[in-house]
Amino acid sequence: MSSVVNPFTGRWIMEPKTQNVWGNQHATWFTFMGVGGGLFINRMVFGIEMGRFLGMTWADILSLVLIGVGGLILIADLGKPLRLLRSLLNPRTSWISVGAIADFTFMGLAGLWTLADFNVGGGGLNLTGLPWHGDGTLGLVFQVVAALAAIVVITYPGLVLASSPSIPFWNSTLIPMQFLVNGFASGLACGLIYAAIAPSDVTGDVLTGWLSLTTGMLVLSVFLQIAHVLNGTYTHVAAKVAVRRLLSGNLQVAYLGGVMLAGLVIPLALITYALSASGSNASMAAGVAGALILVGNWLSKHTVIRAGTYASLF
Amino acid sequence: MIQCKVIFAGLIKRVVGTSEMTVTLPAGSTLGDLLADLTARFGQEFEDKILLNGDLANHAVVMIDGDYAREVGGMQARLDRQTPAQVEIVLLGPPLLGG
Amino acid sequence: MAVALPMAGVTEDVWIPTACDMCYNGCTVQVHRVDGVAVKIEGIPGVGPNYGKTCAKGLSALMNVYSPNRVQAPMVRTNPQKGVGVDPGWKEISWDEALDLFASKIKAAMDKDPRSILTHTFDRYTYSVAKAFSTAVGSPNVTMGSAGIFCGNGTHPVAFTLTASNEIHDDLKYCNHLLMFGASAGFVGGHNAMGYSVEMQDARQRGMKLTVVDPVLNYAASHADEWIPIRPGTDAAFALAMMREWVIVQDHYDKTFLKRHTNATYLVGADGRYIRDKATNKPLVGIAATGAALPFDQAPSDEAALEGTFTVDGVQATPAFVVFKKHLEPYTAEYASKVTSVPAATITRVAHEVVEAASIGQTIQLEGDTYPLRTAAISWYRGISAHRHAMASGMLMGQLNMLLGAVDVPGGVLNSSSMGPTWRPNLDPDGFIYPGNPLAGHMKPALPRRKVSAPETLELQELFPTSVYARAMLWLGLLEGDKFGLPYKCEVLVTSRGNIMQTSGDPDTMAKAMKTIGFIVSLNPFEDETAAFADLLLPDQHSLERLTPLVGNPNNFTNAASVDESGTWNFQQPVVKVVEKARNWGEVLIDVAFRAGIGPDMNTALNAACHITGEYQLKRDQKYTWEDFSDRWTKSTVGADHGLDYFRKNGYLKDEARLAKYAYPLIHHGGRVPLYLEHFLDAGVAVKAYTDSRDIEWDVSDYSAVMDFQPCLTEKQAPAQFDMWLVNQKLPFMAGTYSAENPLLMDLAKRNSKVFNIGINRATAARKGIVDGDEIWIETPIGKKVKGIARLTEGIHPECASAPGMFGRTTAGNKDAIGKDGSRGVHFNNLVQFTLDRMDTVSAALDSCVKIKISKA
Amino acid sequence: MTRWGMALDLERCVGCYACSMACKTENGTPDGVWYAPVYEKEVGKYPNVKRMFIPTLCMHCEDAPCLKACPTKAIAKRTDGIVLVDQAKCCGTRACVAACPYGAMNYVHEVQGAFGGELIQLEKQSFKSTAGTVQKCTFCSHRIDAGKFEPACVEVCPTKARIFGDLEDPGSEISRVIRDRNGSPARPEAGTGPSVYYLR
Repeated sequence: MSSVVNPFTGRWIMEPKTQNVWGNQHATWFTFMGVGGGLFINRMVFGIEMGRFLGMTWADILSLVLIGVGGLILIADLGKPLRLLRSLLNPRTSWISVGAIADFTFMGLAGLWTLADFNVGGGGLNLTGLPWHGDGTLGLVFQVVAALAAIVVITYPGLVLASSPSIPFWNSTLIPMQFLVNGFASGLACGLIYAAIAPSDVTGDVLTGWLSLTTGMLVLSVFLQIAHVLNGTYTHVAAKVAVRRLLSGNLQVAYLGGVMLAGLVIPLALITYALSASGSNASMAAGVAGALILVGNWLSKHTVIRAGTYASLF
Repeated sequence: MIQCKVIFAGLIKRVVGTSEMTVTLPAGSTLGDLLADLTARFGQEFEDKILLNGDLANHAVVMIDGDYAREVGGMQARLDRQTPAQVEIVLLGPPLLGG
Repeated sequence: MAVALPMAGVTEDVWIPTACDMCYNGCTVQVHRVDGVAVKIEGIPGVGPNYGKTCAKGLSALMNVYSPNRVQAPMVRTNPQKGVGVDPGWKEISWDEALDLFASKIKAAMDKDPRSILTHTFDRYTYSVAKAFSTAVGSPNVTMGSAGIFCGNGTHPVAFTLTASNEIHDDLKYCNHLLMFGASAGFVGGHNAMGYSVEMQDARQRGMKLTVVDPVLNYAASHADEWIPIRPGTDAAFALAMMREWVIVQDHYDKTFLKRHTNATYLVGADGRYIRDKATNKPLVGIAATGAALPFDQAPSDEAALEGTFTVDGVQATPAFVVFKKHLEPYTAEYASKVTSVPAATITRVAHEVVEAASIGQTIQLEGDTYPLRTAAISWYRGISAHRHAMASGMLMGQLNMLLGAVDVPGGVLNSSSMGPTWRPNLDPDGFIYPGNPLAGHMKPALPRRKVSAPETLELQELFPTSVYARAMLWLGLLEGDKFGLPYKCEVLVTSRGNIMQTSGDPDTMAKAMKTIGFIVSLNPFEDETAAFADLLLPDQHSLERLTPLVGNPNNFTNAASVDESGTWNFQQPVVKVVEKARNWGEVLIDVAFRAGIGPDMNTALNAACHITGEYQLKRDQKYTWEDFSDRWTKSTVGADHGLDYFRKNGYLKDEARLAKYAYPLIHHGGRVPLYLEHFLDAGVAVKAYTDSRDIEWDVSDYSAVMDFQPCLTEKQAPAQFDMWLVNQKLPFMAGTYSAENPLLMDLAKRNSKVFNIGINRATAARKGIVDGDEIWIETPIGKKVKGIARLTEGIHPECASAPGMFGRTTAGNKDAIGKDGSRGVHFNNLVQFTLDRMDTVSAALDSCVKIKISKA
Repeated sequence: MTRWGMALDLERCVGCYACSMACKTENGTPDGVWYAPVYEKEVGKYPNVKRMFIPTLCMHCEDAPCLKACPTKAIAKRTDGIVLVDQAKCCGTRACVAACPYGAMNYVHEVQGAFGGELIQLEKQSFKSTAGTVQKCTFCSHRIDAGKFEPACVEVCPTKARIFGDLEDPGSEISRVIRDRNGSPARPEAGTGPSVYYLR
């Protein structure tokens, strides 16, 4: 990173300026938090457990790991990492503050709830006796609050972008909605990958259920991407610059090739094929689709960040 | 009679070949008379360098007893304010200034 | 020292008044020093000449004084081989060793021929010490260096012609329409940059119309009411066409001014010379009513004829104006349009607008006197001056103002240094004005007429009787002096505060000239291109480390203030000591003079050069400290109670307010200015006689009484594929090469998109398939080829490309300033052909018309 | 109450960078940090073209997006409208840099001197920077608090293109000049309520 970051003062020409404040680390922790949040909620709502390990579902473990690692990347990227806790102080107006609180809440509650499933078995350590284990009233409370926190964790990075009056292409509610949809889609994608890894564990109609759910998410995601691009084209000249970079500029391959084609269209095709196919073909197709969805999710964060363009003052 | 101690500095030294000499002039002589006497001794080149159209050239600086000849009468400046009168004749390099 | 440096640990917080010299305007500033460290520079509110305003250069000067790249100690060269970019192999020595070596070289040169010693500085304030040093050693060779290669040749001689002072500026208080050729005065550039910028903006807000004629949309043009792009080197054609519109087409010009204040009415014969009265030898004028001819000072001016023919003792004669008017005939707007690329309609319209705005015939009452009021003026500077026919272009600019009568009157162009008791110019026998102010006698006016003689100076000054200097000829004197009859070779060059290698013409030619010099001493804060040719490099003090008396002086052009303002005396005092061994170069020269045994002559020369009189004069047999000398010089000039102690406490001294009669002296001195340059004729004959006697090819065609337009030689000789001109323009935040040592100014240059690249018209670039940011080759007909970076713009003439500032450095203290691939700009001067046929043999300007061919690299 | 503001006269600014440099030396900013840049924009087609010089700085917005985006409350608005960053609280998320529509926020990852490498004595004494935090124009609050009611950039401008004063005092020069020349802020659609107005 250069010694000073101010996207405006590179060339003192009055022109739309490309943002260089956030880069791929942000794309990465945005994605990790989205997928992590999606996994937890999908496990809770659709029971996508992806198998168990020491009593805990893989979905819960992965969700905690992903959001944890995402948080570490975020912290490492801070100018003053040791002042991390100060970032909880301004939830009233700062989405990062809200997100930080949600991160800690989720890690706390989801962590405790998952621990309550911990059972080595055979007389080893068994924490299932904890009062908030499983779906007891306390257990449900922990899960619901953790789930709400997870939704915030998935969405707040998008809200941070959307709250910038400076970058017209970011300043749209479509971005947080994209983050939310991508979060769920990615959660499901993990399920599909699991179905490919352990086909026996995922019966035909369960897989069909997941596939149709994913289809819904992908269609919604396609719609949101197109809406965002169209919105960008007609609202502000700086947004038009961003869109031009996505469609025909330096981000064309990553956006059209990565986000739209690899991340959405091909998975949709594979899923449609998987719905009609059966057995190992279906689960294999589903698995590939899932992997592509995850890649597409990272690329959508990467391209939206890179495309961010400040409006020129005159 | 008036005694004048004449000191030469700068480019004029090459013409007169010395840096100092004493000249005696009739009473009531002016700077003009002194310069005419020096021209007689050192030739037309002396006058060409010091005078322009009968007056002191821009870059010829003549000082009489510490005062600028131009400010104490120019060619008609008197030489009897102090005995002996000290006359310094300095020919400056070309005056160049500015961009 | 005035404000003593604090001991360590003593908390200190002081503001110290001094004068800046990041360019040569000498603004008054104050430096904030906290615990011995200078941390900020500001102007002093309301104090001239900059009225509290300081430019980016002045504000950032601390980065020069504190630069770790400064020369730290005296160094002697060990590598005898010299060349651009060749490492001198510096070896550190002590000051005593260095000065003894220096003095020995001076003594040896004086024994051989004292004229072989050349002293150079562009340090306007300590300049008199350099002049005294050269006088003391007995050499006529003292120069301001390359300044004058481009800038003043078409300005200073014209300023003397119009106002008997070496500089002119426009009266922004009353002017309603300013037509500016090739300059950005009033936009933080040029003389009295800051003070004049304040006045310019007030005038613009008052509604003064500004029209700028320049190939580039420079800083003035971008704020003008109208920018008129013009092909380089053709301003003269534009001016001639305007004059034809006034005199022949509209018959609208100031006849009264011509009759009273010019030689338009002087009768001239067939040979173009004045017809003189037998008895008084005064030029005669013709009286229309009676047909009689009388000496100009015995005829009532208003009755003298501008037209008609007269016979004097059987000889046919006409007023000079008839010759002047006739020579305008071919310069139709159509002809000028073809030459300048400016539409004919624009030329005629601008001519009409300006003469209307001049309100010829109007008067104004000021301080009890009635002055002519001419509310339009034409101003110009380096843009028209850096050309093969600089004198002609400059004179035509002056003549535009004469035809409007806008000379030294409210609203017109004004003198810059007539102040105080000696403001009134003298009149020469033919009635023409010449400087009356001894302090302004620092340049040579063309009148009273000067004789041509065998050159004694390296700059061949004696062959330029109508120019104020001949600095551009330095290289010719060094390389071919013998051909011109110069009886000596240059043995020693003493150079300080001026980078002649980089600011002259083509460095390869200058390198050859520098290598003819026996011994070069560079007194320099940084090792620049000139220091790289030195045999002895001595660390010079920065302006914030040194004591310099009398930086600002009201009689100087950088103090050109309008009416009721006043000039300001200021000085430099030491604020910090950064390089322990650095010394003030003026003090070093005095030291060397004493070591070389010419101390007494040095003191006498200092008295003469610095105009020190009476009790303050330096006694011949004493050695004075720099401080004592400075105090005497200050008191002798400003008064007994305004010595160094006064300035240390107050920092500056506001001079008396400028009276209307000082600002507008025309009606008070009643002298005349030559519209018809009769004195040029004899000057040309004399120069030709000398050059013929030495069979030197020397073009004297420009020594004519009326000025014509001629295209630059470059235009005629360049093959077709060299289809573009390269032009250079200045920047408000960079000056010379010194500011490239300043990382903050370099940072500004990098962020400003129009500095380290080549500006090309967008349409022209499209035709050549060049895109913004492309690396391009720039080639000249004489084989120079350099790389640059293209930057497309609408703000330049389609046939031009711009290489701004003074960049493309090869040697510098700040290594970041050196960039071969064009990333640190292209060195414009490097592409200028530096040969005799490209020089104006009347004003000694070097033609900066450069034809180029650009292509994708 | 007082609300400090500035009017920038685009007809008077000649792009000389005096303000940019005065600000940099007044506030001792590290290499690469310019609180008061001056941008350039070419307007029009040859030969009817103009070079427009646009000075900018922190607009000290009424509804400051940087203040809202900052998670650590390191950014606060004084009662006189000046928005300040407390480098002791900033944890360096750079949300403010992204949120500011005017490019006024500078994130200093490393504090470097103008000569590269180690800081020189002058810089050691005058720099007021903490690596890993952001810093920005303060309307020279230290000068205002010391009774000099004119930021360094305003005082130095040679063409009087910068006017500073109290926006809430209808009689002040700045209020008058904004009214007379119907001054308007840059990017009004960003809705941040800037205290800086442009006179076109």
